[in-house]
Amino acid sequence: MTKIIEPKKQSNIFKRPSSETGIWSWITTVDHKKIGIMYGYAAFFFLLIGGIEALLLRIQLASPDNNFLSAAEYNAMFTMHGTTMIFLAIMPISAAFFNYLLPLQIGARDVAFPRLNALSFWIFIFGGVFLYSTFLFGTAGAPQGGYLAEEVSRLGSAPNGGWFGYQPNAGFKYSPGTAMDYWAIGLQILGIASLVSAFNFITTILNMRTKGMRLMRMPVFTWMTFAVSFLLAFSLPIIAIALFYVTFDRQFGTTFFLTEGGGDPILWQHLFWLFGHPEVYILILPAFGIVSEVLPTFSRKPLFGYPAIVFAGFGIAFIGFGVWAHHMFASAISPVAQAGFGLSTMVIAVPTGVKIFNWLGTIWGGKLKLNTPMLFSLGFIGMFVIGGLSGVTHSIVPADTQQTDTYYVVAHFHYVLFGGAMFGIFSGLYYWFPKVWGKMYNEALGKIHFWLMIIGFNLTFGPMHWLGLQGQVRRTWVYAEETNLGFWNLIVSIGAFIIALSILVFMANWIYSKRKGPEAGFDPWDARTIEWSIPSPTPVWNFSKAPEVKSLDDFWHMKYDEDEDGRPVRKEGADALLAELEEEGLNPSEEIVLPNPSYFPIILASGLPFLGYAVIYKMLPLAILGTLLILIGSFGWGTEPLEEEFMEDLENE
Amino acid sequence: MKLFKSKKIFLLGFIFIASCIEDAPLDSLSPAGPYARSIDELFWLTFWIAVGVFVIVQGALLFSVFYFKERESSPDPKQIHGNNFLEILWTIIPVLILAAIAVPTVKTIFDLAREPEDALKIEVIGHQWWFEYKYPDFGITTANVLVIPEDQPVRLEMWSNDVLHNYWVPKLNGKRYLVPGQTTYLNLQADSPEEFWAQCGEYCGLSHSKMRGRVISMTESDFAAWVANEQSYAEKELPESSLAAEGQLVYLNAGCTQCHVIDGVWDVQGDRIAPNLTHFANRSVFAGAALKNNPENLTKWLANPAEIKPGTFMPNLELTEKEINALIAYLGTLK
Amino acid sequence: MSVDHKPHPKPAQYVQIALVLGVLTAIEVALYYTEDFVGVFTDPLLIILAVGKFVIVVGWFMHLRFENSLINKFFTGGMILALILFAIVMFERAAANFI
Amino acid sequence: MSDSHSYPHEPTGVETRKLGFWIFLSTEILFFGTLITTFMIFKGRDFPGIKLTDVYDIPFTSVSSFVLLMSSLTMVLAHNALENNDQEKTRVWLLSTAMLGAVFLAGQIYEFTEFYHKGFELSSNIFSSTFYVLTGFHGLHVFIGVVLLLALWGIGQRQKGLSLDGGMNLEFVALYWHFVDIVWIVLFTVVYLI
Ligand code: HEA
Ligand code: HEA
Ligand code: HEC
Ligand code: CUA
Ligand SMILES: [Cu+2]
Repeated sequence: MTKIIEPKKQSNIFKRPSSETGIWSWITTVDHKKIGIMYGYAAFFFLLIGGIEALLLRIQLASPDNNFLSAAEYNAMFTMHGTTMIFLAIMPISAAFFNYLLPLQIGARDVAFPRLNALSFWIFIFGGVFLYSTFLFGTAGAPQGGYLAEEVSRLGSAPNGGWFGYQPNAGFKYSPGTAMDYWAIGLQILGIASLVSAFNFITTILNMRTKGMRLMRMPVFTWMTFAVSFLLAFSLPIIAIALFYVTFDRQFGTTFFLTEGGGDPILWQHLFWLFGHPEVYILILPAFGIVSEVLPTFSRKPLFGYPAIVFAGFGIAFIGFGVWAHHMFASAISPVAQAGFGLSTMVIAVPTGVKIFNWLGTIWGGKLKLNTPMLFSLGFIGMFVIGGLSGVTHSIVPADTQQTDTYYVVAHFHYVLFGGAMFGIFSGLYYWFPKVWGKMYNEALGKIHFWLMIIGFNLTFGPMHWLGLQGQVRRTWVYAEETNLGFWNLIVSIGAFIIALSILVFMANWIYSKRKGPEAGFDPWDARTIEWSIPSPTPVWNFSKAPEVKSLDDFWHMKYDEDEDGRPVRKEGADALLAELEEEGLNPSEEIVLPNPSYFPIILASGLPFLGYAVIYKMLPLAILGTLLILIGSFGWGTEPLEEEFMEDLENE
Repeated sequence: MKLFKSKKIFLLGFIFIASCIEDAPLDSLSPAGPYARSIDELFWLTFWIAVGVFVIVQGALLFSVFYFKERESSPDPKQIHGNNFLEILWTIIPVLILAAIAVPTVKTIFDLAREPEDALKIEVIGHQWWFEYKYPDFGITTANVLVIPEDQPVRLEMWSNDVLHNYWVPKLNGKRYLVPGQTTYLNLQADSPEEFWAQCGEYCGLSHSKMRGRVISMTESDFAAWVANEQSYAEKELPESSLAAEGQLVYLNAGCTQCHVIDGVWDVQGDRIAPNLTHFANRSVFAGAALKNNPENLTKWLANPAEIKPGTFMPNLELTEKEINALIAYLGTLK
Repeated sequence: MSVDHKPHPKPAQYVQIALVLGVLTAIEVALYYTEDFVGVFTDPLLIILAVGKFVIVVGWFMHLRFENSLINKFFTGGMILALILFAIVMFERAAANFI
Repeated sequence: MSDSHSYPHEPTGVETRKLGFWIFLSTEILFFGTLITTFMIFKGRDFPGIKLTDVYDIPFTSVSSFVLLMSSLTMVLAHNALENNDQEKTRVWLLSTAMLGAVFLAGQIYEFTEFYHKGFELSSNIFSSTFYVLTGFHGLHVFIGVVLLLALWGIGQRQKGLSLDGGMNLEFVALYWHFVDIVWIVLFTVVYLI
């Protein structure tokens, strides 16, 4: 059987954990696949929470002057909805894909720093739990000197400053209580998680590629991960400092963003969007990557203009750093800045257009197999373009001064986030489902999911364009009857419930197929990239032998030749080759060293929330506890023997 | 601009508007002044270009789906890796399109920012959650309802007293933030006498949604009359032992003067944190235009302001019904 | 182990480099006190000196000169990005109207 | 890496950990960039209350800047010694680096208390806030650096001594330490001299 080298009993202070099944194997794992799966489930859980918050918003808005939620509850709900969806749902779900697929796509055994990878995950979990603990412990109220009719908040107190926490409204004077502190510190913690994984992925992509995997042979999904990691690495530090300032303002009496002491609220906007705009590309680029994998596979054609798509991705990432002030067109910025940022924003349409047209070029003339992943990818193109085009109307500064802060913006970003990122993610979830579980999802349910979702989605977010232009302002708890916005709001709310239904279908499909689905085989899609050349579900050791890559879409070229027409013909030995690959994938002929599991990532990560509480409640014992956990974590981490040393010891024996 | 209006009708049909679209008072697509109009034209220009791109992309997408869908007979496709000519083409064409939109955009940005000649200057001060207006040329302070002369440019000089707000009169111009510690500017101009709705755009705390406003444009003579009236004190002599006189006593004794000013009554000078009530009865709406100015609403408001506007800075002064009625009578005399 | 392209300097060279750094610092402090003489040139000169010291430490002490150019690209890339972004923010904020 | 491990490594030719570490340092630029930008923005403004220039003690700060600068020298000497596998010298230079760092920190603490007594407190005004947060953030980096140096020194006392491969080794601490130094080069100019 397999010859995985087990971590042996060590004379070290701490034993390395060795469970392979059960809860401990998940808690101590450093396996990128397990971490990826955990990321996925956690993120999906938060997606449901964020979705339920959205449904509450929609019930409140279903009719004018409604009283389903109180103002305080409504404000908390949209803040938590936005924050959850962005930081706790889409980003980690992308991280799930990165984790699971990145090493497989570049033919590596794991990421460059497996324990660091586990650390990112646990920090994310603790950050999310910390943020959500505000519902239990947080407090919020009227601005200092203001009055509330009654002090009830049936839901507990959550942050209520909006997902971009504009100052000074989110400062202590206008948002008293601790809820906003939970928000600021929670994002801080989540930021660390992403930052750490960005370092990890960049190094992994650069240094863990298998033989022959030159940069220009990497799958597009890997390329997009690379771009996203850069965006993360260079934008998160900015928000980290800005959040520090916020915490200082709220806790220690400084006035970075408060006019009273000479501070500058517009500076917060700059710092937030300097991060915030790259952030939206952080959310969409993984989906671009997924779609670039799915379309060629289901069209049975190579990606049209691979280099162009890669460079366009980096173009988007790069230009994406230079457009942040388009979120501030109505703010206190000069006409020169308005013009400059308006133009730079328009420019982004060009590389994005290159991608869209190249995708169209990919399916053009193909042999399209309309399976669920393909449907979602096609839906992605259709929906994302709508969102992108409304983005371009935003970049027309004067027009944006009408649109900004209305539901027109809400429509724009849900089209790119839901119609873009979420559709891409669903496409990927179906596409790689057989790889992860070795089972096939149910195609009929998948199609029902798609059609319900695309209908519900357009019913929900389509009319929002109109509502926005008719003057419905964002973040409004109630709107007046006389504004005549009731009808379309009702439609929107109905649409939201159709989306919810479609997600239930998806969940049912997932749970059912994962257990009872038919065996998928290791290459159900006749796919192109090397992650399909190994058995499904992926064995712990990924590749039993480092693959050697000879071209882009290497796996495809193992199976197909081209005839003189340029049409693919299956190689003669293809089937035998595949059988051999599967056999070999399951029975490695070499000794395999896998990174050892470790307790320390979770211990280290668990210290952070305590530090957060310590700052909020100014309690020294909590600070000491947090620091202690971090110290124990890093000491154990530092003294834990690495695999190499371990191997040396083994050889010396 | 009739031409653009007609396109809007087209759009309406397109979205299959039910009977319920009468007039949306915050509609940003029915400009009623030159500033809003220049924005509107720019929007429609972009809109139609976007529609063009939309049709091309969705057309190609749907065509591919139907035409290239896998059929039993379909052979495996040719393996095409790209086409330089096409790729350059679809890089350049968007650049050209965008360049074409960029020119009028930049021009409009600077046109809108320029200070118009002999504009009437009005100061707009944002408060949680109502707008205060000051006319420095006339020495007027008022709230919630902005009165402007028709067909004449108005220059708003704006700042905030607390958090960020965003001043928006959709039919007259786009939005502009009110920032504490900094001034921002916005021009307004209305074609004809009309009442417009305004709304605070930026999320500014609990009652942001109820931070609304009205803008009334008047003919020159009406405006002059309005100014003259605002500059005078409201009726000072109240018939003795009338309900209104009682109300004035309540006003003076219940603590209202701590926050409010009624010029000529009680000798306070300078600003207060709450709306100036001198000509309260002339305003059609109150409390950040969240309520119509009528006795019923005033009763609700005075009984418990926070019920209507959560977080408001006006306390519940535990007034009796009698006191409230008296106050309403008094407030009604403030013309 | 790292794969270095050029040999690292010897201890004596390090000491010389440190001497240069010390002298530059002394000049900086001197400039601060002679601001009245040097006038408008003070600030640019100070910045040039700081940049010089920065480059010396990064290049020699951190061995960036001797490293693979990839690392160099990341570091200078981050540098340039930061400079551009923050310069824009600073100019924009300097142009605001304060009351 | 053991031979049985068929995996090729490091197609870029840069050691993986080192690559990761440099990327980390590249992003630190953005951290400090944000802090410095804030400082510069507020420096150009008028504000009520006590000014930085009222509290400065340039000679003192110059000396401590010099101390930190020289700690970079001792650090690089430690690195050099280890490259020549001279454990003894390595430890000496490491300890001197830590000491110089500690002297710098002590100087900063002294400076902060001095300023504080002159009425220049964290929340006195926007200027004092930016000053303390910026220099404090740097001080925190120095502090972490000193702890790492001492930890290395402690590890160096063990039998095996130090080496340049394996986990968190001297090379990374050295890089970190020099980075902290270059940040101070910029801060000294921007905060104190200009
Ligand atoms: C996934 C996330 C995502 C993506 C990809 C985008 C993409 C774009 N966004 Fe969006 N945006 C958000 C998420 C995103 N945005 C969010 C969350 C907000 C709100 C934040 C908040 O306030 O809470 C926002 C807000 C926002 C604003 C501020 C609005 C306001 O508040 O006033 C602006 C303004 O310019 C803008 C512009 C753009 C542009 C030009 C693009 C471009 O990248 C789009 C490019 C794509 C296309 C143009 C389509 C394809 C191109 C072609 C087919 C080529 C031919 C096209 C032409 C010639 C036009 N966005
Ligand atoms: C990726 C991001 C993302 C996603 C996917 C969504 C999804 C949705 N959003 Fe979200 N939204 C944002 C990001 C996102 N949003 C952001 C950033 C803001 C701005 C916040 C701010 O202003 O600060 C915002 C704001 C926002 C608003 C504006 C609020 C306001 O300004 O007042 C509205 C209003 O309708 C809305 C609606 C919805 C709806 C109906 C969905 C739906 O698509 C949701 C669909 C999902 C579900 C319905 C979940 C499914 C649930 C079930 C199936 C139930 C299962 C039950 C159990 C297991 C018990 N969103
Ligand atoms: C502590 C301050 C305070 C006191 C005391 C106070 N008010 Fe107010 N009042 C306010 C504020 C603030 C507003 C604006 C609230 C808003 O629109 O959000 C307001 C609004 C009003 C309005 C609506 C004005 C408009 O044009 O929108 C009326 C009428 C009013 N108050 C009457 C009274 C009366 C009568 C009393 C005394 C019995 C009183 N107020 C006492 C603070 C106060
Ligand atoms: Cu003021 Cu919203
Ligand atoms: Cu943006």
